Amino acid sequence: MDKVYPGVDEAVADIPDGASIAISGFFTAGTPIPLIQALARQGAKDLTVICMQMGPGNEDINQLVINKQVKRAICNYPFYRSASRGADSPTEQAARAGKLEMVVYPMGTFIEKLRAAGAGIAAFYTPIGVGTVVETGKEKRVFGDREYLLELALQPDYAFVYAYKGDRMGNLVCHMTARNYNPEMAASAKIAIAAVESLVEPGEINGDMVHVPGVYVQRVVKVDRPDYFPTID
Amino acid sequence: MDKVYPGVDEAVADIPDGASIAISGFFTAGTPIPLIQALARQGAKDLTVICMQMGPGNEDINQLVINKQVKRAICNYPFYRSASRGADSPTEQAARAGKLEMVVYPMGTFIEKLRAAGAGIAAFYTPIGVGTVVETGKEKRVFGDREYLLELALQPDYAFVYAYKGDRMGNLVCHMTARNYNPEMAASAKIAIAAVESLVEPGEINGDMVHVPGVYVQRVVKVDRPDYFPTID
Amino acid sequence: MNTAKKFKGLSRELMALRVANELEDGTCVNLGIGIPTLVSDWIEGRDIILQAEIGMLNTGPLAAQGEVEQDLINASCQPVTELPGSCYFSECESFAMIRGGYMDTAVLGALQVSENGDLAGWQNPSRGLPDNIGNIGGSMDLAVGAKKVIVAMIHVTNDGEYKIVKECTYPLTARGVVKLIVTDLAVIEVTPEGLVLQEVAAGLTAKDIQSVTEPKLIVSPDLMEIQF
Amino acid sequence: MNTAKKFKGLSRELMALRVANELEDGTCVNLGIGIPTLVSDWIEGRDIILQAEIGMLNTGPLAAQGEVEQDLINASCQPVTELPGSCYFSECESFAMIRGGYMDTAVLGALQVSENGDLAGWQNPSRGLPDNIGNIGGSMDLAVGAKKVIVAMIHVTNDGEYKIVKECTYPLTARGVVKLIVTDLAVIEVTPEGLVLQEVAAGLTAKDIQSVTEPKLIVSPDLMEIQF
Repeated sequence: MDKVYPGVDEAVADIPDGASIAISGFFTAGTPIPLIQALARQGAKDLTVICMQMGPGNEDINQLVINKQVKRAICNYPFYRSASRGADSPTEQAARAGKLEMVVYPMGTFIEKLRAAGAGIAAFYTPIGVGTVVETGKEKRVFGDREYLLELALQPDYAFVYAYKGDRMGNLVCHMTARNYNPEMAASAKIAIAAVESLVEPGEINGDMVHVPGVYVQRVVKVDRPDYFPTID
Repeated sequence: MDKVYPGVDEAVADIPDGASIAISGFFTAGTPIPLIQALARQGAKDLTVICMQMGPGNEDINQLVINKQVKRAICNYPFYRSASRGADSPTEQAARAGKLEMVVYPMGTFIEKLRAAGAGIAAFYTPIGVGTVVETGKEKRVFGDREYLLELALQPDYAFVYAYKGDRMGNLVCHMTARNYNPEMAASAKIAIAAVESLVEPGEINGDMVHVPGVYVQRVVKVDRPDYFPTID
Repeated sequence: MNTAKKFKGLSRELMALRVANELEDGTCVNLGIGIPTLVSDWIEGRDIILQAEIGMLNTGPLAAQGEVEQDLINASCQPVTELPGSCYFSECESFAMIRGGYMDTAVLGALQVSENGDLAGWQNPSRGLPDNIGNIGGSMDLAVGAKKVIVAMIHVTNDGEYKIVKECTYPLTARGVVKLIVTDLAVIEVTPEGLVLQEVAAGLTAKDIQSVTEPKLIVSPDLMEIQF
Repeated sequence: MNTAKKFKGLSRELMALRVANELEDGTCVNLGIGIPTLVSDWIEGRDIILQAEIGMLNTGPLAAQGEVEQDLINASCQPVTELPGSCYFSECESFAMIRGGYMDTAVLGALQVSENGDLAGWQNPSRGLPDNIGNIGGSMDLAVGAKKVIVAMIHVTNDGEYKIVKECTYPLTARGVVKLIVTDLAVIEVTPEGLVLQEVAAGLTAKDIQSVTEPKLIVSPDLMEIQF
């Protein structure tokens, strides 16, 4: 089961207009930059992107917004911390102008909704967001002596994930805090595309060390290790 | 934060009558046998045990039943496959005689309920069990075009888990299919007690290879590697 | 219906081979306890990933005596081996994978299968246990979670009673999930129109199969002898 | 209330020290963005486990220039280091851990804290964004999930407006969760009876603190200068 694609452009070529795409990465760590860049070149429109942030530490996603490829963004920390930098951000400008639909979830709820989709769970009750704007329009229910919100599973069509090492069958190993959203985003999507720094043969990865079991990954593409200084300022 | 206990007896000494205890292990793999044996010596009564099986591959749990320590068993595969061997089993005899309360869940629901407890999720909707005896007494609800059952989180007071390697801070590494219930059971319990084959110092385990983060484990105790031939027949 | 087995059909090994031929390359498959486990003997070297519900992908063949690793077993507690690309994960992840639809096919044993694909496999009432306890194990998760469920079982009980029935009388594993039934005597497809008899074991006729099957069978216009 | 800062209090570093002294050995702590992050400078060598919501336990000090590993950052995207016993896990696991009650203490920044412990910290309405979008990040999870929430913030806004208020007017992070407020001017405990002023910065009086605090403060009989 060789899942290797020759390059990032081939790996994203079939993404249709209107697709939903979960994109991993916590600020700069574990972000599949080459796949985002390929998507900008590919040009699919009316996309729903599901990712932590729309700018800070994920500058390349701005090009998707500038290209008007993004219809909707589902995030947990979309904006720059600095209001002045935010004022210059294509995403914040689009959001203010009503040209970008945006939904923001608490970080844990965000990834738990994706996990639920991958795990065949339709919905779950979480205490996070009770008594805040997050509860708007959601069912509230008491278990024990506490209130919880009902959150539904969120299934993307595609996921862009990132790994330190991957084999041809799609088994992935992540490195340190670059693991972040990768495992559950890969499991959540119908088609998960993994950008891997190191591509190896099946058997070269210790089976106890796999962070993303291969069955969750449909496409693997080798990319160069990025070289940057982590910062969102 | 040194969580090491001198021995299994000390590690289970404070378990009170009436406690609920999740016990890991899939048949013979990853079963914390020395902790179960210590519990039999310790003698706490009216226990609720939460484990896959009550006998097959987990023979030592029989002693708890013979000792009349177990009031209730929450399982997914409690009995021997063979009816004739089952007829000789203390658990099956106790269950038939109404001397042991028993609840059986589908395997995935069983561990997902424990995971929910550890993850602060009050309840979740699963499609498993719809239209079967498992749905008895449970809320049924349609999401999309499918029916789901509401399942509540299940939080044990204690968990007995097992690892190939562990450090003094409670970080655990499991081996092959002996991982099974260990990570989520450790997270589910108020107090998780880990029996480890190899006890090492913090820093000796690669942080990317930890299967059970130390914060989930409250007590660590070194045990000898068991030597057996895996079988349930 | 009499209480003796009427017909001699395929061995368990050949049933497993017939099931193996049904599996497609490039898919992920879970094999249940019993006859389904034997399917693994027929797919070595094929591009099929076996998932073991204990928490393993790409499960290899049974371990030879002397090469047993006690931490490496399958869902039937048999010592198995690794293959290149094997990986391990927790039980919780394993069932997230199963519920999440990552099993292309589950091959399961059964006690009864009904006309509309209901599956009863986790409890034999003859054991005398209450009908809400028994070894459910992973059977319900697999029956509901897999994209396709194939049942592999002996056509009738040891006492010659129907196992392919109008309505299951044993506790159900799942409703309406079975797509194909492979027995020692026949291969039967479950369709919205009813059970379609597709193949029969050598020497048997559609009438023979109907005589050991409770619901009315639709005989396929392409009915043939079971092929390997 | 006038629009200038009335009082000079602790530096951000000393506020962080005061918070550090509040933390107990043997506990697991999550430090939010801003002043809370500075707390880490004061607990090196202590038996306290820092959790980083990105998916790390036992986070070490900031990485020195030249020792930066780009795959090793904290929740503020600062390069950090490992300590003996550090481990990594996914975001989903990290928030399972947070929601599941494994953070003994979360130290968070805030825009407003109310008399009953409501916390508003994720959106400043002056930015002009709709009130349902903004950088929620992990703030709600931490505020609700942690056993104890300590807020570390400057006592008043840059314009001298109240941040400790009767009712929060900014979008809420969580209701009734704050247990202790450490500011540059005072340490205030949130109790069922109301806000109890426990400590004041050197040179300030209870009356001074009340003048920059909207709700009526209960002055502790043991009121003292902030100790380090």
